[in-house]
Amino acid sequence: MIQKSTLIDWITIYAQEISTNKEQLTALDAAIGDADHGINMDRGFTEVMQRMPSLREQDIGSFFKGVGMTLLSKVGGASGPLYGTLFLRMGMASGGKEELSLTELAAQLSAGVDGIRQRGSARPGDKTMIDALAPAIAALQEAADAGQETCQALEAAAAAAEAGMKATIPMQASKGRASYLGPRSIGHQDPGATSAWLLIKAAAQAACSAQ
Amino acid sequence: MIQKSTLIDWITIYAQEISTNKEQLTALDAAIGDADHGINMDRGFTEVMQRMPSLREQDIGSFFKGVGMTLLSKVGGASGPLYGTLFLRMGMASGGKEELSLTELAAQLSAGVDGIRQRGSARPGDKTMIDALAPAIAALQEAADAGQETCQALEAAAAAAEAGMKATIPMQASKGRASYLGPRSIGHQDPGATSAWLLIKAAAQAACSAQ
Amino acid sequence: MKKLINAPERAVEEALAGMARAHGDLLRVHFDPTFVVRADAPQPGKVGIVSGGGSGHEPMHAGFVGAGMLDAACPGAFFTSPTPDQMVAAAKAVDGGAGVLFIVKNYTGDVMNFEIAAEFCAAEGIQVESVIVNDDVAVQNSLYTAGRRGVGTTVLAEKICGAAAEEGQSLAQVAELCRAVNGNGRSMGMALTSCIVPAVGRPTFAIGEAEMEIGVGIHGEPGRERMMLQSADEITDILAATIFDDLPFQRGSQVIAMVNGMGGTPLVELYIVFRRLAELCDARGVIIARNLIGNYITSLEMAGCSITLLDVGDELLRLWDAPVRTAALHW
Amino acid sequence: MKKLINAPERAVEEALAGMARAHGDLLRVHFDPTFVVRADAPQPGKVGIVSGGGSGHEPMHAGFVGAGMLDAACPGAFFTSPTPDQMVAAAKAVDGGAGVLFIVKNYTGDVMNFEIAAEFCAAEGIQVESVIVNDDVAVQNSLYTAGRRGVGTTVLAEKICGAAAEEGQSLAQVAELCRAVNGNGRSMGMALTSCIVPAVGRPTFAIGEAEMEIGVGIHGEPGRERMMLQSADEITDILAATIFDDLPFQRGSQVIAMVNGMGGTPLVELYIVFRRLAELCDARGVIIARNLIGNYITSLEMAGCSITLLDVGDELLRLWDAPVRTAALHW
Ligand SMILES: Nc1ncnc2c1ncn2[C@@H]1O[C@H](COP(=O)(O)OP(=O)(O)O)[C@@H](O)[C@H]1O
Ligand SMILES: Nc1ncnc2c1ncn2[C@@H]1O[C@H](COP(=O)(O)OP(=O)(O)O)[C@@H](O)[C@H]1O
Ligand SMILES: [Mg+2]
Ligand SMILES: [Mg+2]
Ligand SMILES: [Mg+2]
Ligand SMILES: [Mg+2]
Repeated sequence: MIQKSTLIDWITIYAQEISTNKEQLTALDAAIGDADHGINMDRGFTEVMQRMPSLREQDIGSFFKGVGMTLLSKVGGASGPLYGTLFLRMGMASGGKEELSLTELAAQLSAGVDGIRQRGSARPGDKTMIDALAPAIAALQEAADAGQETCQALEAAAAAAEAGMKATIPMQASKGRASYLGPRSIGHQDPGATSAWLLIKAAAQAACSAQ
Repeated sequence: MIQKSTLIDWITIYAQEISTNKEQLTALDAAIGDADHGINMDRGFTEVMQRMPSLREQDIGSFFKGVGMTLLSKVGGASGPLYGTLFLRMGMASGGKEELSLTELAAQLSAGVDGIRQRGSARPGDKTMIDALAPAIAALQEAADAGQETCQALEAAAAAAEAGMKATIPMQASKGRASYLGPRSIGHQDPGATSAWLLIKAAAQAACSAQ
Repeated sequence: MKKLINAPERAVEEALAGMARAHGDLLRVHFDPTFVVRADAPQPGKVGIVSGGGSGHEPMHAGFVGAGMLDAACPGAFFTSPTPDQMVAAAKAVDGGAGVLFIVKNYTGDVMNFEIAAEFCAAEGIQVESVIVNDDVAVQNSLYTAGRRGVGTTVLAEKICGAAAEEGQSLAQVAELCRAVNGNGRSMGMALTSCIVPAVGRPTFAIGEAEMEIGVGIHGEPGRERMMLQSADEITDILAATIFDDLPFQRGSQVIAMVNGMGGTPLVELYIVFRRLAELCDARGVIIARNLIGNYITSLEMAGCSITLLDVGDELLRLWDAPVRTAALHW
Repeated sequence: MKKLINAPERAVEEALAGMARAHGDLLRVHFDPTFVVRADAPQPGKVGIVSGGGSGHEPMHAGFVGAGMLDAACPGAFFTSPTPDQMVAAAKAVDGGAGVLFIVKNYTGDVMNFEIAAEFCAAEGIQVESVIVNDDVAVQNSLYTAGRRGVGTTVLAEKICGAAAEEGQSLAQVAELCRAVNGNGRSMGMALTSCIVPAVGRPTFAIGEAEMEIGVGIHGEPGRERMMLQSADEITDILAATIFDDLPFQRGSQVIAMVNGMGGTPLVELYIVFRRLAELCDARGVIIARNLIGNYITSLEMAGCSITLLDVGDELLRLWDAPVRTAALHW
C-alpha cells in the first residue's frame, strides 16, 4: 500500500523539482510560448508547500483537493486549471482514504488526466502535457495490472513520461500558445510535458525511497 | 575689393563644408548637447542653397539678409537665431552694395558678432561660437588695419577662429545646453565654435581663390 | 533588465496599489484574491462587466474600470491568466442582480480559468455569460491551433459593451453585442523589439537590429513572419492588407480604427502609422468614423504597434460615443 | 535604429498629418510654416495660448491643442526649437484681439526663437507676453548655466493657463498665473536607456546595462549623476528628495503630482513609482490633490520617468478641474 506520507513526499519532492527546474521550464516556454511556465508552476507549488502544514493533516482525498484548489488559485495560465483539475479529480476519487493501493493510485491519476483532457480538449500528438501524461498512465496501469511493485511501476511510468516528453520535440503544436507558431513549434520540447514528466518522476522517487 | 560673387562663393563653400561635416558637428553636439547641431545647420544651408538662384540676384545687403532670414526660419535651436542674427546684421550694414572693402567686411562681421552676443549674452570663455568668432574678428580687423590682402587677412582670421575653437576644449560651458553638464562639459570641443571656424575658413577659401 | 520595479514578484501588486491611490474616485483594488472594481459597484439592476488577463498589457484591463466600461478587472501575474477565485470574487462584487458578462481573450489559460470561474459562479447562483474575443488575424484560425488570439478588439468591445450595460441592456443583449463586436473586429500587430517578463529577466525572443516580427502576439509570441525591417508605410500596408483580406470591409462602411502602441513605441510613430492607415482606408472607400491612437493594449516595453479595425453601424458608434470615465479612457 | 518611420526628415510632418487626420474635430495643422491650431481659432476676446518646442516629446505640445488648453503649438524638428516664423504665424492665427501668451521652456534655442518671434509680433501689432518655464531641479540654477530647463511643469501650466484663458482672463492675468505655476512647480527626471534622434540614428548617450542617469533632460542631456541602477522605490526617493529639498512644500499643502513616462517605459512601472511617491508625500503631510500618470512630456523612446510636483491652492485646482478637450488630455 502507498501511505499518505509517501504522497506528501511526492508533492514535496515535486515542489523542489519545480523550484530547481524553474528556469529551464521557463526557457522552454520562452521558445514556443510566453516564458512563464516555470514561474507559474513554482508560484503554485511554493504556495502548496506553505499550506502543507495544514494540508498534511487531511485525508488523501482532501489533501489532493487542497493541492488542486491551491494550484487553481495560484498558478493561472493554462497549466493552473490543468494541474489544478488533475489534483481535484484525484481528490474526488480518494475521499476519506489514508492509504492507496497502486491500482487505486493508477485509477485516480487516470481520472485526473481525463479531467485535463476534458478541460483542455487536447489529444495525444497535440504537443502538450498530455503527451507525457497519457503514456505514463498507460505504463502505470500496465505495470499495476502485471502486479509490479509501486516503485518499479512508477519508474516505468516515469520512463514512459520521459519518452512522451521527448516525443513532443518533433511535434507541431495544435493546442495552447505554441500552436500559434505552426511549423515553427517543431524542434522544441513542450514545457508542460516537461513539468508532467517531473511530476511522475517525483512520484517514483517518493515511492522508491519509501520502500 | 571683395566682389559679391566672392561672398556668394563663401556661402556656397560653407554650405558644402556644413554638409561634409554634418556628422562630425552632430557628434560633437551629442557629447555635450542634444546631437543636432550638424543636422540643424545643414537643414538651414540646404535651404539657403535652394534659394540661392534668387538670392544671388540681390545686392549684398539683401543677399545677407536673405541668408539670415532663411537661417532664422529653417535652423531652429540655438544656432538658428544666432547665425540668423549674424547675417541679418551684416545685411543691415551693407544695404545696396555690390562690393565691399576688407574694412567694410570686417566691420560687418563685427556687427554680426555683436548681434550674436546681444541675442545670446554669451561672453568669451563661455564655451560657445563666440570663442571662435571673437578672436577671428579681432584678427581680421587687425589684419585689415595693417593693410593686409583680403586672402591673408581672412586666413589669419580663420587661424584665430581655429585656435579659439580648440580653446573651447578645456572650458566649462556656462551658456547653452552644454552648461547643464557643469564640469562634465570640460574636455569636449564646442560644436558651435566648430561651425563658426568652418564659416571663417570658408570665407578665407572663397577670398583666396578669387585672387 | 532595466525596469522601474522593486521586485518582479511584487510588481503587479505595487502597481495596483499605485492605481488604487491614484484613482480612488474611480476604482477600488481588492487583494487576495486580486481584482479591481468600480468604486460604486455593484450597480443595482445593471449588468456587471468583468474582464481580466495577464498583467503587462496596461492600461488594459484595470485602466478600463469605471463608469461606462468595466465593472471589474482581474489582473494575473505578468502575461499569465488570472485565476478562477479572482474572477468569482470580482463577479460577486459587481453583480447587481442583472448578471455578469465575462469578456475573455482567447488564450487557452484565460479561457479555461474563466470557464472554471463561470462554473463556480453558476454553482453560487450568479448568472454569468462569457464571450471570447478572438480577433487576431495573425493566427490562422484552424483545427490545428488554439484559435485566434484576443487582442485589440477587446478594448473596443469593453467600451461598447460597457456603454450598453450602463444604459440598462440585459445580460443577453450585452453578450450578443459583445459577440457582434468580436465578429466585426480584426487586429494585427508587429514588434520591433522584444519585451522582458520581469520574473524572467531576459528578452522573450531574440530579434536582430534589422529585423521585425510581423503578427506578434501581445505576450511576445512569435508571429507570422520574421522580416527585414521596413518603413512605417510598408509595415502599415502589411498589417492593414492582412486585416482587409480577412474581413471584407465594404466600400462606404464605417470603422473605428485603433493604432495601438505596444508599450515602447513613442506616440509620434503611431501617428505616422495612422496617417498611412487613413490613406489605405480612403483608397478602399472605408470611412474612419472614430479613431483611438495610443498605448491601450501593450506588451510591457515592447516596441511595435498593432492595428484594429472594427466595422460599426450607427448604433455601435452611439455606444462608442457614450460617456466613459476610467483611468485610461475618459470622455 | 528601429522606428516606425519612413524617413527621419519626413517623420515630424507625417506624424502631424496623422494628427490632423485623427483629430479634425479638435485641431488643424498648417504646414510651411508648421503649426497646429485649435479647430475653432481664433476665439474672439480670448487670450491665445501658444507653446512649442522641438518634436519628440509627444503628446506635448500638439496633443494639448484644443478647448481649455493650447490655442496653438509650434513643433520644431526632433529636439530642435521651432523657428520664429512658425510662432508668428501661430500667434496671428490665434489672436482673438486679447493678445497672445507664449509659454516657453527654458532652453537657449527656444528662448531666443520665441524672443525673436515676440519682437516680430510686436512689430506687427500683436500683443504678446512670454513666460519661461524653468522647473527642472536637476540643473543647478546659477550664473554658470543657461538656467534650469523647462520640463514637466510646462504641461500643468498649459492646462491651468488654458482654463484661465477660456474663462476670459486677461493676458496680464494669464501671464501672471503662468509665472505663479512655474514658481510653484518642480520636476526631476531619470533615464534607464537613451533615446535615438531619427536623423542621428545612434543613441544620444551610452549607458551601461546596470546604470541609470539621474536628472536627465528631455533631450537626453546628461543629468546630475550616473548611478548604478536601483529599485523603483529608491529611484523615487532620489527624485522626490531633490524636489522637496528645492521647494519646501509645507505640511498640509496640496499638490498636483505628475509621474511622467519618458516614452519607452510602460504604464505599469509608472504606477509603481506613483505608489512610492504617494507614500513619501504622506510622510511629509503633503496632500496629493490631483495626479497625472502617463506619457505626457517624453523623450522619444527613452525609458525612464520624471516626477513633477506643483503646489496648488484651491484656485489652481479649480482651473485644473475645468473642462479640457485635447487629443491627450480630455475631461
Ligand atoms: N489545451 C491544452 N491541453 C493540455 N495541455 C495544455 C493545453 N494548452 C496548453 N497546455 C500545456 O500548458 C503548457 C503551458 O503552460 P503555461 O506556460 O503555464 O501556461 P500559458 O500557456 O498560459 O502561459 C504547455 O506547454 C502545454 O503543455
Ligand atoms: N547663448 C549662446 N550664445 C552663443 N552661442 C550659443 C549660445 N548657446 C548656445 N550657443 C551655441 O550653439 C551651439 C549649439 O547649437 P545647436 O545644437 O544647433 O542648438 P541647440 O543647443 O538648441 O540644440 C553651441 O555649441 C554653442 O556654440
Ligand atoms: Mg506560458
Ligand atoms: Mg544641439
Ligand atoms: Mg502565460
Ligand atoms: Mg537642439
